[in-house]
Amino acid sequence: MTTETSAPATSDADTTVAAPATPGDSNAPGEDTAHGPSTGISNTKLAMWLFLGSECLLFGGLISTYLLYKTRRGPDNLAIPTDVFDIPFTSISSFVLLMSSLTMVLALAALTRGDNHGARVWLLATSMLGGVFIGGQVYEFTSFLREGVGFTNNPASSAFYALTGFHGVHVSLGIVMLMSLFVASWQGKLRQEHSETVEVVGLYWHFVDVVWIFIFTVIYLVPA
Amino acid sequence: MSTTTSAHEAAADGAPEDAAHEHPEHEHPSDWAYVKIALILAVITAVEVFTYFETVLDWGSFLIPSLLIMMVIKFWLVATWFMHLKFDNPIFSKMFVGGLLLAVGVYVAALAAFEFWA
Amino acid sequence: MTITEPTIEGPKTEGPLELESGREAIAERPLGVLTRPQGGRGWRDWLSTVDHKKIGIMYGVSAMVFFVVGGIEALLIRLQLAVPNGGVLSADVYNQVFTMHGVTMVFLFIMPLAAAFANYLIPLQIGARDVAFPRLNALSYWVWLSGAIFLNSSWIVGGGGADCGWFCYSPNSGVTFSPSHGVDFYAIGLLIAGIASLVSAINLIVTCLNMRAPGMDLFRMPVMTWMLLITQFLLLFALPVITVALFLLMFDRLFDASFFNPDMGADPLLWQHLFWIFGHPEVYIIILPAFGVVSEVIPTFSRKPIFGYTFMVFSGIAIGFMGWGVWAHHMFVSGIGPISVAAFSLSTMFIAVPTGVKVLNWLATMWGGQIRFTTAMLFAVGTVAMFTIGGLSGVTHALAPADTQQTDTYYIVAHFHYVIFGGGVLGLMGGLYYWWPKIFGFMLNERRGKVNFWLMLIGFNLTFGPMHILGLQGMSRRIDTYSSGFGFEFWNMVATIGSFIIAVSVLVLFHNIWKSKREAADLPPPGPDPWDARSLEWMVPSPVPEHNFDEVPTVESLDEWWHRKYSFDDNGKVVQIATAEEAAQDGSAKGVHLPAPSFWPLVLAVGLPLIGYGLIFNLWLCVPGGLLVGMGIFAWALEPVDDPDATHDHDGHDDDDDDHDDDGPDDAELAAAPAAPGDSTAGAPAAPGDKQGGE
Amino acid sequence: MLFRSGPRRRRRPEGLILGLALLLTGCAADAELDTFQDQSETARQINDLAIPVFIVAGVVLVLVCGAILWMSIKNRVPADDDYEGEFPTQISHNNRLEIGWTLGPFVIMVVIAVATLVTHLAINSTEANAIEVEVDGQFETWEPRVVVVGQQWWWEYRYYLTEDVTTDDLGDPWNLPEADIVTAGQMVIPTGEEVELIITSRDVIHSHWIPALNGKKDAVPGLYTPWKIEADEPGVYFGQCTEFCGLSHSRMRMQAVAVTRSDFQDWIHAQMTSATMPTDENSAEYRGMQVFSNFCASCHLVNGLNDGDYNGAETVSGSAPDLTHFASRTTFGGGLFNTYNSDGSLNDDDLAAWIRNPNDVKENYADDLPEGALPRGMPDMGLSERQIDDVIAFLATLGPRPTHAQILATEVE
Ligand code: HEA
Ligand code: HEA
Ligand code: HEC
Ligand code: CUA
Ligand SMILES: [Cu+2]
Repeated sequence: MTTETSAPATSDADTTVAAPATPGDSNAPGEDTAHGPSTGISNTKLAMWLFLGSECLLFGGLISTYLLYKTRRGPDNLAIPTDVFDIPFTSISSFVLLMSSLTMVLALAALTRGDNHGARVWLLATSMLGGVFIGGQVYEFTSFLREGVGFTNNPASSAFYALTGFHGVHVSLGIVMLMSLFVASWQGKLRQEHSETVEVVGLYWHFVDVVWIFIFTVIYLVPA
Repeated sequence: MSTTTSAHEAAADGAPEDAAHEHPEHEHPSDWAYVKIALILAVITAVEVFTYFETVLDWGSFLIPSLLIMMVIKFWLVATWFMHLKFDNPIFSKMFVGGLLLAVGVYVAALAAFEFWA
Repeated sequence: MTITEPTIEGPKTEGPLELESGREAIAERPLGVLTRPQGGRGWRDWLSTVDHKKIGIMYGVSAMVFFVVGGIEALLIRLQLAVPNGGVLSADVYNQVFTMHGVTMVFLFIMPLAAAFANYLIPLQIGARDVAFPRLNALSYWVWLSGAIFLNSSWIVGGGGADCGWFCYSPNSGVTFSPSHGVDFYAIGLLIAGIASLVSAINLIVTCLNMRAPGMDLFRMPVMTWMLLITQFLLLFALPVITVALFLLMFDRLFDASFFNPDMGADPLLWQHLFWIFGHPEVYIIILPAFGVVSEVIPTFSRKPIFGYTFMVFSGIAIGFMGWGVWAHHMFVSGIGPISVAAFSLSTMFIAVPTGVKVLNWLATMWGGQIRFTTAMLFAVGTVAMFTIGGLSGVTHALAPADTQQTDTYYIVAHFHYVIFGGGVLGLMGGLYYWWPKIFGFMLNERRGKVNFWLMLIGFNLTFGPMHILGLQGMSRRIDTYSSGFGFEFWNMVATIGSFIIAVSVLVLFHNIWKSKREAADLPPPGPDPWDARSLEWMVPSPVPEHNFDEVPTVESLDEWWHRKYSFDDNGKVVQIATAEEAAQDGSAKGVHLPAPSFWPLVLAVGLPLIGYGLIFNLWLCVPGGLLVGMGIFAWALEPVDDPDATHDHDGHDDDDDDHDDDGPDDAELAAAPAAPGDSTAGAPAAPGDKQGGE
Repeated sequence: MLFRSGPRRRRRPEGLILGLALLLTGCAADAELDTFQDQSETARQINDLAIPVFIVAGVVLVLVCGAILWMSIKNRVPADDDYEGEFPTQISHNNRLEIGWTLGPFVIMVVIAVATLVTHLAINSTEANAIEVEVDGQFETWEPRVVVVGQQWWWEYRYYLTEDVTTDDLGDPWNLPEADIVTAGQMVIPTGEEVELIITSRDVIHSHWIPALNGKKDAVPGLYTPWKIEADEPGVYFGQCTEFCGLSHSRMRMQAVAVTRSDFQDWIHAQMTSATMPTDENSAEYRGMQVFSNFCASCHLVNGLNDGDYNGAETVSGSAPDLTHFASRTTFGGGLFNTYNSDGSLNDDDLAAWIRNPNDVKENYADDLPEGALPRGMPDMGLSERQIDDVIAFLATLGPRPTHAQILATEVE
């Protein structure tokens, strides 16, 4: 049995040397040895990525619910969303959302270069594209309702509206954020130094887009 | 267009670095590179939608796998390029991919419990 | 994970904590009463504080309040079951009481108590001034509290508590079978509380990864911090799952959807999967902080380093991972197929392996040590023994065939109280005794502490030990009464007596706190390091000054603080190189800039329950609720930007005295902590401001 | 009488545990739900798996606690922090040891896992044999199979003797195909035969559990879960619903009555005989029948009385116990009350109390309902005492009386 006897990690000598200076003399008031983030990465960005990781489980749950229920018509055999999908229409709005990722990343690129005006334009474009997508979703929902697919019809339609509705709410919040950035930019408060803020909002926006990439394929295109 | 990874790796030796390294501005791709990615995305989407319309080719059992593959490629392109995972600190990828894989694993197992192992 | 690059020093671009000194001019206050508070004395300070220590204390105090609430519910349960055909509670009330007991204890007592330790200790143990996002931290406390109050308000305004059991299986949770509003409160209350935990999980993970002191590699972090970090990851990924489940339940109940209604063709097992995909990680969320406490207390009082630090950390990580693959062991008899049952049975068993590593490493830490049985140590050792009992009964459930006999009996109730109370609660009690002097600046009396411990240990075993027997004798759980003739009488009476002994022990704890506080004036202060401990929080004065560290320490090894006091001579013997008093900081730093307090988290948190009541009673109520939330978010995001002084980037305030708990009203500046728009669900536009000024 | 060993019970080498368990269960003289009193092959297989693991767990526990105690005594030093002894050797780790106690438990768990799988397969496989039963003078081969339906707060057992009804034929639990025999609260099975159970529910989730015979299985609405049951010896085996199912979950009990093959045949005969309706217009039974038609027939089925126009009960679950052979059953109200007194006479007291107001003796949600809501449980019908007596008299005519021995054996507290 090899029992190692030692202080972990460092040699004792080092440890001793590292003993802190006596309080009072070495650290004068205000001489706070500030230290940056230990990993050197931005807190806000890291937080956003963690949040997006967690969102994967949220959307995963909603998507699984839909997949489990997608053909369940309930006892009255009512219509389910797949009956009334309008693939051409949804393809267009999916494409719009996809392209909004491009405008988003261009907004960020512009701002990082210091091109405030370009950033503003692209931000506006992004939120408009998002707005078109939401408009399309509102249209889709109302036409589905007209065609008899109501939220309370059956498990399939409840699950469909819950999933796409949650996604829509995410997009809408994204639009609110983008518009806030746009307004800030307009007021001249959004400048090159703020590109990280735009980047973080962008991450959120792209995430919402990739979720839709998933939804579009798995919910709309994969045949029942 | 430089795709060098962050300066943080260089920091691994523990030497205190100066401010420039502290918050490195990555050399991001040019706008044109982004547009190219978007074009690829557009093309893939077109192919996806095409599978829905065209009736001549018989996709048969290839349909679903090819749709899923195209989906993964799109997902990956957006995440690596537009979300900069390709250029950014790998910690970000770890956090995100961790959540993603966990979600896939857990929910696939749960759905399997309903469908196949029932 | 290999995120181990040493800390980089240099001007930071992030983080509220590195602030320029100097007093800022008082800014305009465009917001009237809600002007950014300056910090003050008394209760207003607590309402607006963003200090992780105060937030930790508030979490802890609130948790103890709910412990009493949940405990009184438990006592009612035990009174009802003391004798056959008990008549203390009606069946209806009994069902509400045990449901609310479970919900209260899990979500409103033990999780927030663990959150209290996480908030208080993580920054201190990694050598940071605060968490990464101080205002988000305040938000998480206030949101949790509003969720907790909301949940319990159903006793008064909801027609009673939820009556569906803490895992609230559908369709029993549907409106048909639970027509009162209790379950609505359950769903919305837990959703609100979930936001809190999610926010704080993100915050604390970023803190652990990004705010470490120079030299504080991940593998120099104390085991406590590690376990808390793993807990935060579990929360991060588990909460969205129950969020989905609760939303769907809410849609079913309030908007007539059909997610869980079998009449509509839904599958009731969906709820079970979603709940337990969350629920099993949840039980490790409960136990890992206690494991952390034990891993700090045992080395300190054995005068040895933790045995096998690396194994300790990796077994914790392994538990965290494996915890995701076992959820259906709660569903062995629920009608999932035999293949699923077999798969989950096997995966469950192997969790015993990493957990066993922990238990055995603790024993090895004590082995050959010099064990000082302080109250904290008694609790820690008690935790090891009691948790082992609970873990072993857990292994017997993992055998799916055996579990068909055990599930939903008191044998399960015995299991989970042994792990939750015997592991989680005893462990955190140990933490309370251990860190009390650090947090409050006076020691809890040891003699009364030991009375507290022994009463609790005895009462606990008398209460829950017999439940093993009752369960195997066939007593089902969640029954409001039982007949005589099944042989349940004797042990039920014993259990009831035991539960009152626990109650007495809790009263002894409260008495001890009160009395020790009064006696403290006559006793010498505990000093920075009363226990001769090992980690960084013991190098700052007790109680911890508001700015934590006078100077952020540079870390050279695991157990940094111990190595600043002791070294080895040529023969490998331990020699003292400095006393604690010599090595410690004296809390005298001046001009350290701390993030400024804010009222917005509180405003935002008040809005959420209003939305909740609105959803249940009258949608119009959602309007003021939504306005409050929206206002909170926007004002929060704009706080720094609105401030003409924001060019200074960070506010600071002079800490004129080293008193930990207030700043004079005079050192006011309006400048803002950098906005922390991490919570994008809330739709906060990210506020510019970290790197540079506004205008 | 713990561990009353049945004749077919094998001896097991767990004298130690047995003694310990006896000690712990103390005065549990008649613990009818005791999981250790296994009376069937399946229950024994489960205990054969569980008990050795209990022993392993006990050993681990003794080792862990022993080590703690030993160190507490041997390594203890005064707690006051002035203790100035020399430091113990600072051992920080030992990889070999640690790998050892990672692998040790791992190996133990592998062994347990294999045993678990074996038992799991065994208790989830069926080897039911078809048996001959005589129904209405015809001999039928019957795959022993009972459809078990839970609802708030009682169990229904359905026997399909004349045709082979499997899960696929059942449709939804609210419209099950008509069965030959329908009982409530008591399931009668022939001894020594494996009987397949198909378990489902008509409202919330319940769980069917007869501890002496087998583990539980949930009754999930919309799902048919397979399970099985068998008993070595004739006898009465108590059970309890074990999934929380609302208000009277604690009062949702049942019994499995195992009888010999010939007794089983007799029971079939009795159950297959329709109830005969009273004809003497002046008799209490006749008046009771009228009361029943007026007040009870909207929920309860009595073959020969209302089977023509019966469409299920006006309750949330759409069901109420089939009372055609009510008097042949020895318990009622979800296994809660005795239909007969110990002396063999009808238990009018409990019956009257039940009909007077069920909610008083077994809590339910059947009275004072909001508009449009259906009852869960049986409502207070507001009958006069006279009507109650009459209806009891009528109920007593429904089906042949059980034997006195049976009454005594199945008695509940
Ligand atoms: C703190 C919370 C906590 C913890 C840590 C655990 C830990 C474990 N739990 Fe427990 N569990 C609960 C809380 C917890 N549980 C709750 C609340 C419920 C009920 C929920 C409800 O229904 O209301 C429950 C229910 C529950 C069930 C479902 C029972 C049922 O309803 O039918 C099962 C089944 O497998 C189970 C198993 C386990 C296992 C295998 C562990 C393992 O992690 C234990 C591992 C530990 C050890 C094994 C001891 C130490 C190890 C050694 C000393 C090494 C040597 C050991 C061996 C070789 C065996 N638990
Ligand atoms: C952290 C988790 C936790 C904790 C600490 C406890 C603590 C206790 N639990 Fe709890 N319990 C659960 C979690 C917990 N429980 C869960 C999840 C369930 C399942 C619920 C369900 O089935 O849905 C459950 C179920 C449960 C049951 C089963 C109910 C049933 O199935 O019908 C019982 C029965 O005895 C019980 C008892 C107790 C007792 C006696 C305590 C005691 O340890 C409590 C001790 C505390 C006190 C006694 C309070 C002390 C304070 C005072 C006394 C102050 C007095 C003040 C004034 C007078 C002003 N619990
Ligand atoms: C609205 C429906 C309804 C009506 C009307 C009703 N019952 Fe019931 N009855 C039930 C239900 C449901 C049960 C099962 C309750 C339980 O066990 O919890 C039951 C149980 C019983 C039982 C016990 C059966 C057993 O085997 O456990 C008897 C006896 C009984 N009812 C008699 C009557 C009589 C007599 C009347 C009329 C005066 C009546 N019922 C009217 C619903 C009804
Ligand atoms: Cu039925 Cu519990
Ligand atoms: Cu579990």
